Amino acid sequence: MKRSVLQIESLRVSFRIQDEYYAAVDDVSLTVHENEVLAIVGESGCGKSALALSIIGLHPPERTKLEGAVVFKGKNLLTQSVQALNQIRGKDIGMIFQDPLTALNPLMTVGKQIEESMDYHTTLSTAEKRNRTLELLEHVGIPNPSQTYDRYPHELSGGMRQRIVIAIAITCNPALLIADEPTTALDVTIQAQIIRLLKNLQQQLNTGILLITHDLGVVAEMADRVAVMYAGEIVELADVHTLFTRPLHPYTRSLLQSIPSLQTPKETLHVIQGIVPPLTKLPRTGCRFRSRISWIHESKHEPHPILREVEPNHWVRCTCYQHFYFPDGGEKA
Amino acid sequence: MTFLRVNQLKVHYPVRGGFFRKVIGHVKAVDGISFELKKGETYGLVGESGCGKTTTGRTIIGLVKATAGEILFDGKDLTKLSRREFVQYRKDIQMIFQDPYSSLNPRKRVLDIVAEPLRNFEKLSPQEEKRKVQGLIEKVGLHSDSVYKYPHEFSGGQRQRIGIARALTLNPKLIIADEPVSALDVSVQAQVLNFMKDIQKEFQLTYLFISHDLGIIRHMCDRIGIMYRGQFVEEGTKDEIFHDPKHIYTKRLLASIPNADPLRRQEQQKLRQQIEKDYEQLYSRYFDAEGRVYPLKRISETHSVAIP
Amino acid sequence: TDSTSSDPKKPTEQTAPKEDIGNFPMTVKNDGEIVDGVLTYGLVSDTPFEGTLNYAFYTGHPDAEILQFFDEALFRTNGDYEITNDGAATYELSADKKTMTIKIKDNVKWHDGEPVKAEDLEYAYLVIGHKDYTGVRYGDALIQGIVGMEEYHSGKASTISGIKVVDEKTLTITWKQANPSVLTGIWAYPLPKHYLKDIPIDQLAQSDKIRKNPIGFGPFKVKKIVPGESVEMVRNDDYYGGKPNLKGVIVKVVSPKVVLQSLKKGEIDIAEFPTDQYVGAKGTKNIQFVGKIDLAYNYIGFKLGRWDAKKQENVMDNPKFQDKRLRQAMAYAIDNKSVGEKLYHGLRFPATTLIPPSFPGYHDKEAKGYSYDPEKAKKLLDEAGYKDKDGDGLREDPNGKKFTIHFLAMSGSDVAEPLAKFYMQCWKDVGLDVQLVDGRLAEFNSFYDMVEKDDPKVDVFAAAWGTGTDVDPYGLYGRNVMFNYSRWVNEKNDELLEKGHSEQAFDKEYRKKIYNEWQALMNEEVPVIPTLYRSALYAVNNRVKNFTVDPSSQLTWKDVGVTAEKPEVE
Amino acid sequence: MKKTEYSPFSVLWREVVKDKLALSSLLLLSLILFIVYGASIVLDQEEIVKVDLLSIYSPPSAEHWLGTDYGGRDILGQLIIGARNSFTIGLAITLLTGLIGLTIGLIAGYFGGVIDNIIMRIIDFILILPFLMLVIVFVAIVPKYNVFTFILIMSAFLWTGKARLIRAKVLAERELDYVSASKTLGTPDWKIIVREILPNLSSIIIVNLTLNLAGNIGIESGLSYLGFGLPESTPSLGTLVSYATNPDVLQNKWWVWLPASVLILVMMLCINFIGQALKRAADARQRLG
Amino acid sequence: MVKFILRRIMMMIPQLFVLSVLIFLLAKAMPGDALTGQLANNPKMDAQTLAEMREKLGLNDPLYVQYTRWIKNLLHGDLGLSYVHQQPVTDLLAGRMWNTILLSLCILVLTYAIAVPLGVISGRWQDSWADKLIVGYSYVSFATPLFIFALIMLFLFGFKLGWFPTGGSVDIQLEEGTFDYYISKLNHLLLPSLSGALISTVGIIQYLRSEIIDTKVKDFVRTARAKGVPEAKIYSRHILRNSFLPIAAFLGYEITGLIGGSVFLESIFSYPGIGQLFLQSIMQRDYSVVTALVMISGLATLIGTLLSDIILSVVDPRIRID
Ligand SMILES: Nc1ncnc2c1ncn2[C@@H]1O[C@H](COP(=O)(O)OP(=O)(O)OP(=O)(O)O)[C@@H](O)[C@H]1O
Ligand SMILES: Nc1ncnc2c1ncn2[C@@H]1O[C@H](COP(=O)(O)OP(=O)(O)OP(=O)(O)O)[C@@H](O)[C@H]1O
Ligand SMILES: [Mg+2]
Ligand SMILES: [Mg+2]
Repeated sequence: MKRSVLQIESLRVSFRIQDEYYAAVDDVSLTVHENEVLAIVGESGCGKSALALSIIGLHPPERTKLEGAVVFKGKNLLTQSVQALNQIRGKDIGMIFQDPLTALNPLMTVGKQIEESMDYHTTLSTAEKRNRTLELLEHVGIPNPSQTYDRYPHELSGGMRQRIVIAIAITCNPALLIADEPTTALDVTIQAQIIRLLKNLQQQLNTGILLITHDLGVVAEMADRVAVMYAGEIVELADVHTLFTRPLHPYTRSLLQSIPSLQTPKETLHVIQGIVPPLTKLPRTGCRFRSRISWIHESKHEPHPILREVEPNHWVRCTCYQHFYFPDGGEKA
Repeated sequence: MTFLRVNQLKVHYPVRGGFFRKVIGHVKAVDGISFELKKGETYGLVGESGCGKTTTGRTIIGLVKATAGEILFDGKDLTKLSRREFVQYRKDIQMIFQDPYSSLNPRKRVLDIVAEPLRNFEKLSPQEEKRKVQGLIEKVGLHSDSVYKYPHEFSGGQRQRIGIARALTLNPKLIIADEPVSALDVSVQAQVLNFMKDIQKEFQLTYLFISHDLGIIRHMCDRIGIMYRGQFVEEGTKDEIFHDPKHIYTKRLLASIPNADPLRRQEQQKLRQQIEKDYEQLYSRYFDAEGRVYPLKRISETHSVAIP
Repeated sequence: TDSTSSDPKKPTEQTAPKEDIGNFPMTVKNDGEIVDGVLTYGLVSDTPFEGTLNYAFYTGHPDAEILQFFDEALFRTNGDYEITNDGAATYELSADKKTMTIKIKDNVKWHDGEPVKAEDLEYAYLVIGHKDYTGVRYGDALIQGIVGMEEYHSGKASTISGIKVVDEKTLTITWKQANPSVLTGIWAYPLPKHYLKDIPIDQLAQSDKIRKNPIGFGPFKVKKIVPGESVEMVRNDDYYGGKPNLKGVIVKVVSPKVVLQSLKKGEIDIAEFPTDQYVGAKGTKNIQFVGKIDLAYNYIGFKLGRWDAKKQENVMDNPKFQDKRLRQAMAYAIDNKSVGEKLYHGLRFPATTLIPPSFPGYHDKEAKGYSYDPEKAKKLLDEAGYKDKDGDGLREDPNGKKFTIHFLAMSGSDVAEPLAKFYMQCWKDVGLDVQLVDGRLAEFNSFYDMVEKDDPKVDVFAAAWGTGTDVDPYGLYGRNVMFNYSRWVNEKNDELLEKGHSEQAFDKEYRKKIYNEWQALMNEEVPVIPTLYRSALYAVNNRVKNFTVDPSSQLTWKDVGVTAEKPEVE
Repeated sequence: MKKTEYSPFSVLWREVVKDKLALSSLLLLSLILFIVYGASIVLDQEEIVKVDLLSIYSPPSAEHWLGTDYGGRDILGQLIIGARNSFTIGLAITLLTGLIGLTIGLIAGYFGGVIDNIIMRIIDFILILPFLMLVIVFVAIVPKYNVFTFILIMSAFLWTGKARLIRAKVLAERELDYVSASKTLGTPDWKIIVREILPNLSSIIIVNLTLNLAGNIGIESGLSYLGFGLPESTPSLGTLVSYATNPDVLQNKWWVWLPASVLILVMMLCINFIGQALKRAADARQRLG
Repeated sequence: MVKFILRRIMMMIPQLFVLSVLIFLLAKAMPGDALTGQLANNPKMDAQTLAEMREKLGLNDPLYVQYTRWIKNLLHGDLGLSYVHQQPVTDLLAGRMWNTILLSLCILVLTYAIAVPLGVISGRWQDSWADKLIVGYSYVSFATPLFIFALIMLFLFGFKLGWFPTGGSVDIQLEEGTFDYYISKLNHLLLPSLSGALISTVGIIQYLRSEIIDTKVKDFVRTARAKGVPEAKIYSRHILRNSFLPIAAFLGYEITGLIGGSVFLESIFSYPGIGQLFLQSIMQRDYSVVTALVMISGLATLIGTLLSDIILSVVDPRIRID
């Protein structure tokens, strides 16, 4: 068994909306291991980013309530001071953001932006920092490092910028890399390159990666284990093969059925009925997915669904999966 | 049966600079493309971001002026028409927009949104108008009471249906769909795509379907054109493109698609590396000195490739 | 809010104490010992001074205030502003009164040590009369009246035949006609020829020798100028009148808004004090006020005609106010007493004639003028046929037509608006419909533009004249004078004005008699209604000694001194 | 089915009502305006500006609640009429500049190209004009200088800012697909501008106009100080405030200028607070999408 | 860069030309001229001399002749002769301009020195009591007319407390060039410029505040936080630099405001500068000065906007101006 780098225990992230707190992430427990890609998938708004940002405390403290524990290197990050977190951010945990267009400071050369985290986490000399930066640029596949060093973000293409963002995240060889939709804004060809880059980095640096995405294709390509999130909860957790071959939770199965597949084309796609309710209207009890599979009888749901291990390392929430079928008679589990 | 024919279409955007806002160059957004649509088919336009897909679509519907070339619709060259003359073709060509949020005016009720074309072209009494709009709204699967709501009260998928209802109001023959689902969540995408397929049959529509998602293109289209920097690199039927790609660029594009089967991850990775290598090695064979593609060459009845 | 309509003529308790300029001392009281000190003179002005520091060129009042310290005329004057022989020169008039011989005293020296010579005075005339001259002094009839001046001015002659330099210190000036005004109005400011002669005349006004390093022969020498804001002067030990008491004088611009504060703080020792602030300033411990009646008066003029520029004469062709009963009625209708007492706290007071009391020798003390009498006004209007025929409370003209009078008043002072309003109310009370031209007060330039050009919009206008030290009213009321804004012409007037500056008028009694007649004529005919006389006040720090505003006093800036090193502070 | 109101006004209104500060500002302002406009109907302007030499500078008393000025004119009356005039002027300038700016901004932004270029050059030019100096020159020229001409002169200079703002917003708005959609549906340009784009700018316009109104209320006070303000026969808050330039009044006769100053301050703050609340409302809507 | 500046200067020419025509016509349209009524106080004048002087000043020529003469001289750097001051306008302005520039600079420096810290505090600690205080201050000063504020400052600090001189630009008794002389100059500047600055900070404070509030939620700030950059550095290196961009653009436009403000300040503090000169010249119809001043302030505004663009291009790499 690989060593774990991050343990999330019963994490609850709540946001204040008009004087009341609503949980966007509800009782999530996860472990990321060394040299492993743990993917989190789910529809927009299900709380993926909220989860990721809470790990290194990037939510605005005055509007957010964090409960549970995020244990990293034996410390609960949720209780750390900002100063202490700053020692970890960028050094032990790197983060990659979705939109490379806005994630970089438009007024700083990319070289300086990469170097910046070394300023606070290392004692390297100026020249050493520069060398390390050039090395990193090379590493993330920037063709002309010393030239690019002095470039400003707007002078680079989207793919290049995303590489810079990755370079920033891996500057200090972090033990954990959080990648929030790292390829969503990119073209497929670039996406393929970035996926490969991340994969290589993971292997070389022995890093644990928390990959957040809504693209099942990316998951299939990159992940070792997958957590499927719905409405703030994890509904299914399994390794990638299991999940793609034996998905159990109705949500996972519906999701897989709704994407046009290159391999097995079909005339009509599966449609998940209804919509994800907004944060303020989420059902807080019972199976949160029940309204979207209305043809499954209420009684088939657990009153208090929990995530349980149905086979080794395959966790599913609620018992409804045992009774689930596609109304159009689609594929069988 | 040729329905719409695009002939050597060019759209060059002037790039202005300096303080006198002089034209200092041109972006060749579309640079001499030709293709034709047959009645009732779905023609897919694929390519990387910025290759000119949207521009092509918008030029056909008259939102962008063509720099050169012809767009023959029912034998009439749309690029030669004045604004006024164009109006009558408006009814025949409609568009579905990418972003269901910005394509509906947030200040208008669904009724007003869907009735807008009716008010422009047909003089109907308010009752008739409402009946017609409600009919359409029901057709796209929404409750007829929805006509009194505002767009923000709908989900993305529902909004996109409203957009489609609006496009259908005048019984168009051709619908240009510019990335109709790319702003939607996976779970909602399916809904819209299915629906588009349904109404195509019902209304005998022809689609020009623009997307960068090859999965969706494959799901939807009969014939496909691959664009690269304002030009076509390959054109063919769905099977030809997906099973027998000829141009290295097409191959690379196809190989980049993430494989939904985790078991074949390694395989896919290898294939990709191979093609990437080929791409670099064979680059000069497929692209000219300026990095532009060659004119299309017909290699079968339906299949053309840009090779020298 | 109803009270605002309360009748102004109703006698009520006084809200503001009434002042009387006659009660003000003209010379400061200070019994202390003079010490060697520097005096700060406040130049009360909204704007910086222009810095054209020469009598022949300056236009603004602030410049003149600076000039008084370092330069002066060759003659001193007496209480009637007539020249005397006490100053830097003596004069003698020929028997026909047409030639004046001027002798400059020996010890009169420019600040650079050169003696003031006869040619310096001649040079002043040569400059002023020159066609390139850029200043405004050539308009003076006494200058134009010199023999040969016109020829010189038009370039036909290179010298002025009427001015002769007899010797280094003596010169004679001959006029074409004898005019008693020479005694009050002769140009007696020499220009330092040796200092200025190299500068072309059209460049003189802008030259550094006038703007930066001006010289004169006054009691103080200019040491330093900060353009527009202050001037530092030091004692001229060589002053012909003796060593001045003050070590130096600093003149600096003080905004009227802060003049009282500056006086209280001792930042300035002397300032010409805005009369409208007097009430609030009264009782300030560290300063005393001296004052006199100003050489000016306010009036309301009727537009009776127009100026014919071709013929250079006034033509009285406007029928509207030809009936003098109407003019008289309007004069009776206004309550200048209240205006003076209430709006000006008594520092302006009803004018009775067109020669102000600041000319004690000529002002007719017996003249009654027009005191407030609305009943009489109404009666006169009735007689003249201006009756209210349609019962709206406003009178129509004798033909029964609507009769509206358009009144032009100038904006600028704080009380301009209420003053104009008050006059209009007064006229309304006797049934006259008076409206402001364009519905508002006119700004200075628009005002004079309309008045000078005889704009038909204007029927009646309120203005003021500064008389200068020359009592002769010809320049303001003569037939051929453009400044006769009311355009009133009258043969009797022509005759009296002519007599007033004839050779005979060198006889003061005769002249007084003529001017008394003229004052009576003007009061009878009222082409203009004299409204208010004005006071001039100076605020002076208690440490200042020998400062006076009395024209008959012999004290000059040389005598002014301070009795303490530092100004008194409140 | 319940009909949901979604007019911009109702949204803005809701936001204002929710914000306590804005609500009390609104109430206070309404009260002030009610009093001012109500009273000024009853009051006789002629009477108020009538000179009364017997009660010059009398301090507040039962007869003159806020005392009198140097013409013996009642300050309270002038304050009420002045507030009405100043507010009306501010409102008129705001509306006029809003109208001009809106029209020009819409046209420039929507059509772009040459029209836009020309308009922008004109605006650039007006922006470089030394505003205060030219206004002073204008005031000197205009023969009949009254409230009406004052409004015109000010508006002639002040519309540019709004035109720029509107243009920028239209430029952004016209890129949105709903505009393209209308074009493809054959809707004529003017209809697109008026029916499609304009409603979407309404909140921004309302907010901008409100905040502008605050600035425009005291707009004539500076000119009054310099002596180029409105004639005194038209009382305005600016005229009253500028009496304070007389040092005696400033220091000893507070009743002349202080009430007007406070009234300007209060009205500006009220409008500002309302404007801020509206601004928040407008932003929230944008976030809503 | 040089090319850009040259081009911009070329652009200014038509604008200045239109401005010149405009101001010339306006000036001429003002009722009266330099000689109007000026002689009311000098009754020793006659109509002929007056006419002669008008002729001499060229006031009787047709407008276009006057205009071409004026513009021709203007192009030769000759702004004409001030009638009132009997001095070439260039000389007249030389002295006054320097005072106004000093005053404006001082206001500018003070404005930013006050506005920037306040804006930053306000934006960084949004909704704190300090922020509320600052916002309150900005509301109040927004509603307070400059001239009232300046007058109160003058009476309070100049007269009541006596901390500052109350008029003029320098103490005349000090030797030019000495240290005390410059201190005196500064001392005279302080109160007017402080009054100006305290009022003109409002715009910048509010702008900066909202800019910071906007910037601090930007993605790149989150990136910086994720790098472990300490909060203080987040502000100094990331948020502030970006928030200052629009302020930098503001700088040039400030000039227009400064010219306007100087009219008030100079007249209240009896500070001889061009603002005061302008008022005086308008009143006295000293055309050459009025037109020159309007042209100069137009030019200054143009240069200000140019400056803004240059500054912006220096601090913002996204803007290239060549
Ligand atoms: N700061 C916040 N304040 C209030 N609500 C928030 C905040 N951040 C996120 N939310 C809400 O929490 C929920 C989860 O948001 P989150 O961004 O985690 O979704 P996501 O899964 O990352 O979606 P996407 O795929 O669109 O990025 C959403 O309903 C969102 O509106
Ligand atoms: N209005 C315009 N002015 C100038 N250039 C433009 C304009 N619109 C598009 N372009 C440029 O034309 C090229 C083609 O743009 P287009 O939007 O057609 O691409 P696309 O294939 O639809 O890309 P995407 O997938 O990102 O939508 C791009 O390089 C784009 O930058
Ligand atoms: Mg997210
Ligand atoms: Mg596109």
